[in-house]
Amino acid sequence: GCENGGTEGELPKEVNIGYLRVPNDEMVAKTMGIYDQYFTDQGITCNFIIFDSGVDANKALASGSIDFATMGNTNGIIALSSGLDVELIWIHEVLGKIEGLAVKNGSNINSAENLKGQKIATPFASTAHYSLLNYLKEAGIENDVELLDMQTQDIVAAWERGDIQAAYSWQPTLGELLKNGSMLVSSEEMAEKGYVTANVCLVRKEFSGKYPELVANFIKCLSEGGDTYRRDGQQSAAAVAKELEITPEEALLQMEGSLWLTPQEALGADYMGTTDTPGHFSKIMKDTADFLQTQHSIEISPSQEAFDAFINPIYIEMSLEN
Amino acid sequence: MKDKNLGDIIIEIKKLGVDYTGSNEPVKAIHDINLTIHRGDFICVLGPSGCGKSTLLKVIAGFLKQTEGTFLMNGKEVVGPDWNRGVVFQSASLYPWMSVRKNIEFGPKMKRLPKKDITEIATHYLEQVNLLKFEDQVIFELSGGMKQRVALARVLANEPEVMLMDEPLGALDALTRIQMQKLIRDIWKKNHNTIFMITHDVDEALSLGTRVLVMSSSPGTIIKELNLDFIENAVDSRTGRVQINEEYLKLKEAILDLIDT
Amino acid sequence: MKDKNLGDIIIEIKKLGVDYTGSNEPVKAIHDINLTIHRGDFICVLGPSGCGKSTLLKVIAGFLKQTEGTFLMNGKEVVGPDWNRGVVFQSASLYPWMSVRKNIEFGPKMKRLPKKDITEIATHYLEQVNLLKFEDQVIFELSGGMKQRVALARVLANEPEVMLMDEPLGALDALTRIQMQKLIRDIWKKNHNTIFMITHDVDEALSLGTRVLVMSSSPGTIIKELNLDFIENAVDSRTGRVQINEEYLKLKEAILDLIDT
Amino acid sequence: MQNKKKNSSTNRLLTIGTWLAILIVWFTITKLGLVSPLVVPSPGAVFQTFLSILENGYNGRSLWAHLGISFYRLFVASLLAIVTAIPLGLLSGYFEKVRAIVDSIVQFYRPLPPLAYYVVLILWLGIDESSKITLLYLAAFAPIYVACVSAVTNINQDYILSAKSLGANERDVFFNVVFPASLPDIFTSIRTAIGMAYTTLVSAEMVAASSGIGWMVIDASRYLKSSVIFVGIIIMGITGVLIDLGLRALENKIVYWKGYQ
Amino acid sequence: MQNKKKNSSTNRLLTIGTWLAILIVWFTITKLGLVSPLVVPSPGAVFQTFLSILENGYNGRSLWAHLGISFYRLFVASLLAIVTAIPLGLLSGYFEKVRAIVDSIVQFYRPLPPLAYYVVLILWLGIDESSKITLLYLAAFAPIYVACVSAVTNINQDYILSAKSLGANERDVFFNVVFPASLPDIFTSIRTAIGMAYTTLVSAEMVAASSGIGWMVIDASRYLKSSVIFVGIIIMGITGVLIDLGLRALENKIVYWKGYQ
Ligand SMILES: Nc1ncnc2c1ncn2[C@@H]1O[C@H](COP(=O)(O)OP(=O)(O)OP(=O)(O)O)[C@@H](O)[C@H]1O
Ligand SMILES: Nc1ncnc2c1ncn2[C@@H]1O[C@H](COP(=O)(O)OP(=O)(O)OP(=O)(O)O)[C@@H](O)[C@H]1O
Ligand SMILES: [Mg+2]
Ligand SMILES: [Mg+2]
Repeated sequence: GCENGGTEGELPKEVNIGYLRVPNDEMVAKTMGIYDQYFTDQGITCNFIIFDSGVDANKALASGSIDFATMGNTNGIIALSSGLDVELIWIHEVLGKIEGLAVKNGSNINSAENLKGQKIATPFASTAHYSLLNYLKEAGIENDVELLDMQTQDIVAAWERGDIQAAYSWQPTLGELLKNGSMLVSSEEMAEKGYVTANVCLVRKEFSGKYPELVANFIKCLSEGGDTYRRDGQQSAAAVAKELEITPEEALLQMEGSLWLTPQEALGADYMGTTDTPGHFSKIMKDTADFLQTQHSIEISPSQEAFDAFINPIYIEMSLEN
Repeated sequence: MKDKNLGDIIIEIKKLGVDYTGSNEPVKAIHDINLTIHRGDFICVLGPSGCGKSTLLKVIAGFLKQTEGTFLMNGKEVVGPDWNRGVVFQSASLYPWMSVRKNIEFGPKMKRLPKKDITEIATHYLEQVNLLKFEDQVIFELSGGMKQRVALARVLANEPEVMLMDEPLGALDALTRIQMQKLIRDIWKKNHNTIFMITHDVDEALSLGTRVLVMSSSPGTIIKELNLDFIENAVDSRTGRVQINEEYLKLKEAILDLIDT
Repeated sequence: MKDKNLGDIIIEIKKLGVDYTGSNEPVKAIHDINLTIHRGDFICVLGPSGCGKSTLLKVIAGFLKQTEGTFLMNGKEVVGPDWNRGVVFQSASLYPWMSVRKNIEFGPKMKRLPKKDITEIATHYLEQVNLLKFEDQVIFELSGGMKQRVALARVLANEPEVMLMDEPLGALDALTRIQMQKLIRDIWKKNHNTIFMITHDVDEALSLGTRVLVMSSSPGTIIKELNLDFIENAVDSRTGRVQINEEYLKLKEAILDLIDT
Repeated sequence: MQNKKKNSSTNRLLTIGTWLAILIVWFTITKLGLVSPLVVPSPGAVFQTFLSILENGYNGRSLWAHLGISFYRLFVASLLAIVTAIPLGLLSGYFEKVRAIVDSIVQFYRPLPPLAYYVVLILWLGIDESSKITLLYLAAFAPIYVACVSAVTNINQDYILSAKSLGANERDVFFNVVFPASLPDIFTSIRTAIGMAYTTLVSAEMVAASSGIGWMVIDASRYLKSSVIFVGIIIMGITGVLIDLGLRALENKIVYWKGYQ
Repeated sequence: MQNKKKNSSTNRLLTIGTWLAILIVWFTITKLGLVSPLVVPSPGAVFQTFLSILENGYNGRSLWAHLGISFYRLFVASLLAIVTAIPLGLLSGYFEKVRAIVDSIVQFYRPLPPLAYYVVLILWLGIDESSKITLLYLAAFAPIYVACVSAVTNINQDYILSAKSLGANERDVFFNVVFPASLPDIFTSIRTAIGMAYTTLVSAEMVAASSGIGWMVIDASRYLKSSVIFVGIIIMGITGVLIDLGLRALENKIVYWKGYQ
């Protein structure tokens, strides 16, 4: 796949890729060996490093430990806002039913109103946190609930014990919650209201500046992963299920819970746009950033121009060129 | 040697022996000890290091159970330490978290005496050991000699039937030692206590004891007993030093020869 | 008292004084000390507790700098401790992580002597203190007397010009003490060492010293010096005990009177 | 001697100099842009952040509220640990049977990383204060318990024996001797224990908290607010040192006899 | 005395009984379904899980590989801490100036929760082994350093003075006296330090790891695999106790003179 074979001496020995344990195009690409044909076969070792969330991935980017990182778009905003030298090159998936606000059976919570006075758990700084805050704000009860900062595994534990009746979380823990609960709202519905959240891919600019072709190849891997899924969902689900230690059925269900983009869709006006005309996703990111700023989560909300520059579709375009 | 009229028998020890069973084979520390202590006796025990002096004292104190023989106090078996037998150790083992007075009041307090009596007793013995001025001092600011005086007063305050002392003056310098000997001698004369004292200083034993026991090691047993009266007669009362005469020197030489073998 | 021919002067001390500046006001520990030490002297220092005996010894050892007066060794100022003046402490302060032999070899090793010489010297002094059989023993298994013998051998092995001892036998029982006195006496007679020894035991000073210094406290200074020869003549060589005679007793009384004020 | 005071002021200057040097290096590398402000924020930025947190709080809570809730957790947990570990530890030390039951359990959980069993605690106790406080409690319990056991087993046996000879029964001995004699060690262990609990604070506040100084650091790290992280760390460092100083002052006051046993 | 042996076997029985009782209670409450298996998995399930992990590993790595990587981290960090903290601590103890520079820095970071500065370490050093090992290293460094400083400052001054009198120069004193004399304390502190590092293991393996016994517990807690959590905790508890036993054996061998200083 790499055209400049003559300059192989300049290629890095290894690339470090931070990923999340979620069933997405990256996971398909990883488990089906698609990276091998673009990287390993060129003598480049791919190191895959699991992160629990974008939080730790951002730290790893800051210290230069990884070159690529997958994270929720809120963490992408944090990266930009805190001055990390990175750019956004891909949208893995637009979050839909994969995330949602679960309420426990028998808690008599059927509407936003009922949430008043409740404890709601969610991992702070996540896309779920963002969606939850907006949901509460829409309902006008943001000051009437107690938010608890918990990691997903702790949410399940607290849920099982009955400490909490509501939590905004994502798969696979969301599935655990829904075993004895129901979904009050999903990120899909929130996205329809304009609060779009997505898992995105960031790359260190130092890396992308040096090896733009490799970045394009990286996107090829991801889009091939997406293609594989679209071609044969069962096969992809079976592949990722093993790594995620869930059943293929569950995997497929979770995969269907979000929207996977093709490169062409990603370059569309609704999402990243092209190098010449920024897409709508930049606006969404800016809105999200403004919201996070009002929450004092970030100190400065970068300008629209900064987001336009941050979201860089050039590598997608490159990946489509040949 | 004098012909003295003996007091009542307080302690009777017969064929007493102690084996220590450590991790290895048992050690026979003392063996075949026979001893009768009368009221008013001032017994000094001499003997080479490791001959079992402390072991014997521990049995009498009730800290250790003999493995053979009998030990009766006032005709009864002893089951453990109690206030009838007060003990003064070489290191004073006073309680550093208590003042001088509190240390002395400890015994009477344990006996649940009325508060008034406790204070009175403590004051009395503080006076006897010349420490009334220092009653509120903390222990660790006292000199070695003062500490031993507190330890002495602490035991005296309990008015035990027998006072047991294990090299009480061993850690003091020569001069303080002579002053302490004088103090003990004066107290003994005044209160008519019964004292069983271990020492390694022959001069000390000779100048204090009414009875001097000499022990030998392996097996640790009493090989000689002397009845003396230097404590009553041959003392230069101004300095508290024993007036040395021919008889004294001969006795001392004899004892040294006895130990030094 | 004997008329003796003096050796060379090793140490000259003139108008020496030491002030301790603690957290409070300065304490005048010793004051106006004048002392000349000749080769072969066996000096014993007596004095009440706290009169500054140890302070004087520390200055001579080089552990402490005098605050007034001069102290010359072989005509030169002393800047700190060195092997010319070996020190024996009351607690032996041997290194527990070394065997008996290694302790004795420490000094020669520090002098970077050849390996062969080190072994020879150690063996020689191990023999002199009768510990050759125990050379591989660890320190903490030794008795108190044995420890002091090792400490002695350790200093002897360095063949210092002067040996300084601060109550070296203070912690030993009466019998071991007499044995150690005999040992020190024998070594002194054989090796012709120069010894400066502090003791609180008048008998010890009288039976060992060729010169006995008596110090008084506040201010700590030398108030009396006696030249003696009991060490050479009046010793019962079999037991190592001093033969007590009239002169001895009179001297002892006089010294006790001198200290006891 | 005379240079003590001068020395200690030079040393103080050295310490101040060290911190100044750290500050200058910090200032310079951030000023020159050698590292990204994300990795090392400038001292100015950190100070600005501190002022802003002081004024506006963090996440809708004042800095004092954050500190307050953290110290509340720390205080309750430490207090619980003190009142349970001391009696249990003393009993374990005094009665072999209690020790046989309790000791192995403590020894088993002691080396466990708190985070390993925190999950279990959350499953058992929920996400409220109780699990946080239990985590801190467990961290603080072990050091105190272990110190109590060793304090009692290492207690000077003469203390106990002399108490018994003075008429104390087992109960008296326990409260009047064993407890006070162990106090110095107990105090040291309380300092260790509070230190351990403090060290565990961030772990405890990592789960289901939205307040506390530890949570502040965790939360700031989520949003990559380096300057807040630095503020948090500096505050924790300073309060940690202050807590220890306070405890040390208390220790000197309460167990003034420490080191004189 | 004679009952010592019998006592210690009763005690062993009591300990075994305690653990049996815990096992029985555990078995009963899970058998009766009193608690959800998520909160407390049954002993059988835990044992099954243990066997399965032993056979199949966890997350594609054998149990030995997980233990291996954890111990590798622990070992490298502890070794680094030992080789840096001992010289620095000894120097700090011996030279006041070094102490003035280093001490306050260590005192500042020592009470900090490791998780608080782990964030900073990751920003500085990345997510590789280096930041994990540094975290463990910092946890292990402080106890050793602090113990070395206090060991040197509490060293028996006579050791140093006598070495100098035997001709040792500063270098000799440092290597031949200060270092060995501090060894017993250093050894105790190494045990504490490794314990501290062990306690920090889970924190270190919490971020960006996919191996290690600590990570296994964290990962299991992420998926609420209670039985794996229990297996992990039990393994960590047992290895923690084993490590300490091993170190203790080593200690008895190397610093055999411990307690005899
Ligand atoms: N707890 C013990 N276990 C085993 N053996 C012991 C114990 N205590 C003492 N011994 C041994 O018993 C013997 C007598 O010891 P004891 O302490 O009674 O002698 P001592 O005459 O008091 O000696 P010293 O004059 O040195 O105080 C010694 O051989 C000693 O080693
Ligand atoms: N380091 C010190 N700082 C302050 N004062 C000291 C110090 N060492 C000793 N002193 C004081 O100096 C005086 C002389 O002490 P020194 O130890 O020399 O007496 P000593 O004759 O050896 O006593 P002892 O017979 O008890 O050993 C005493 O008053 C003592 O309190
Ligand atoms: Mg004894
Ligand atoms: Mg002295």
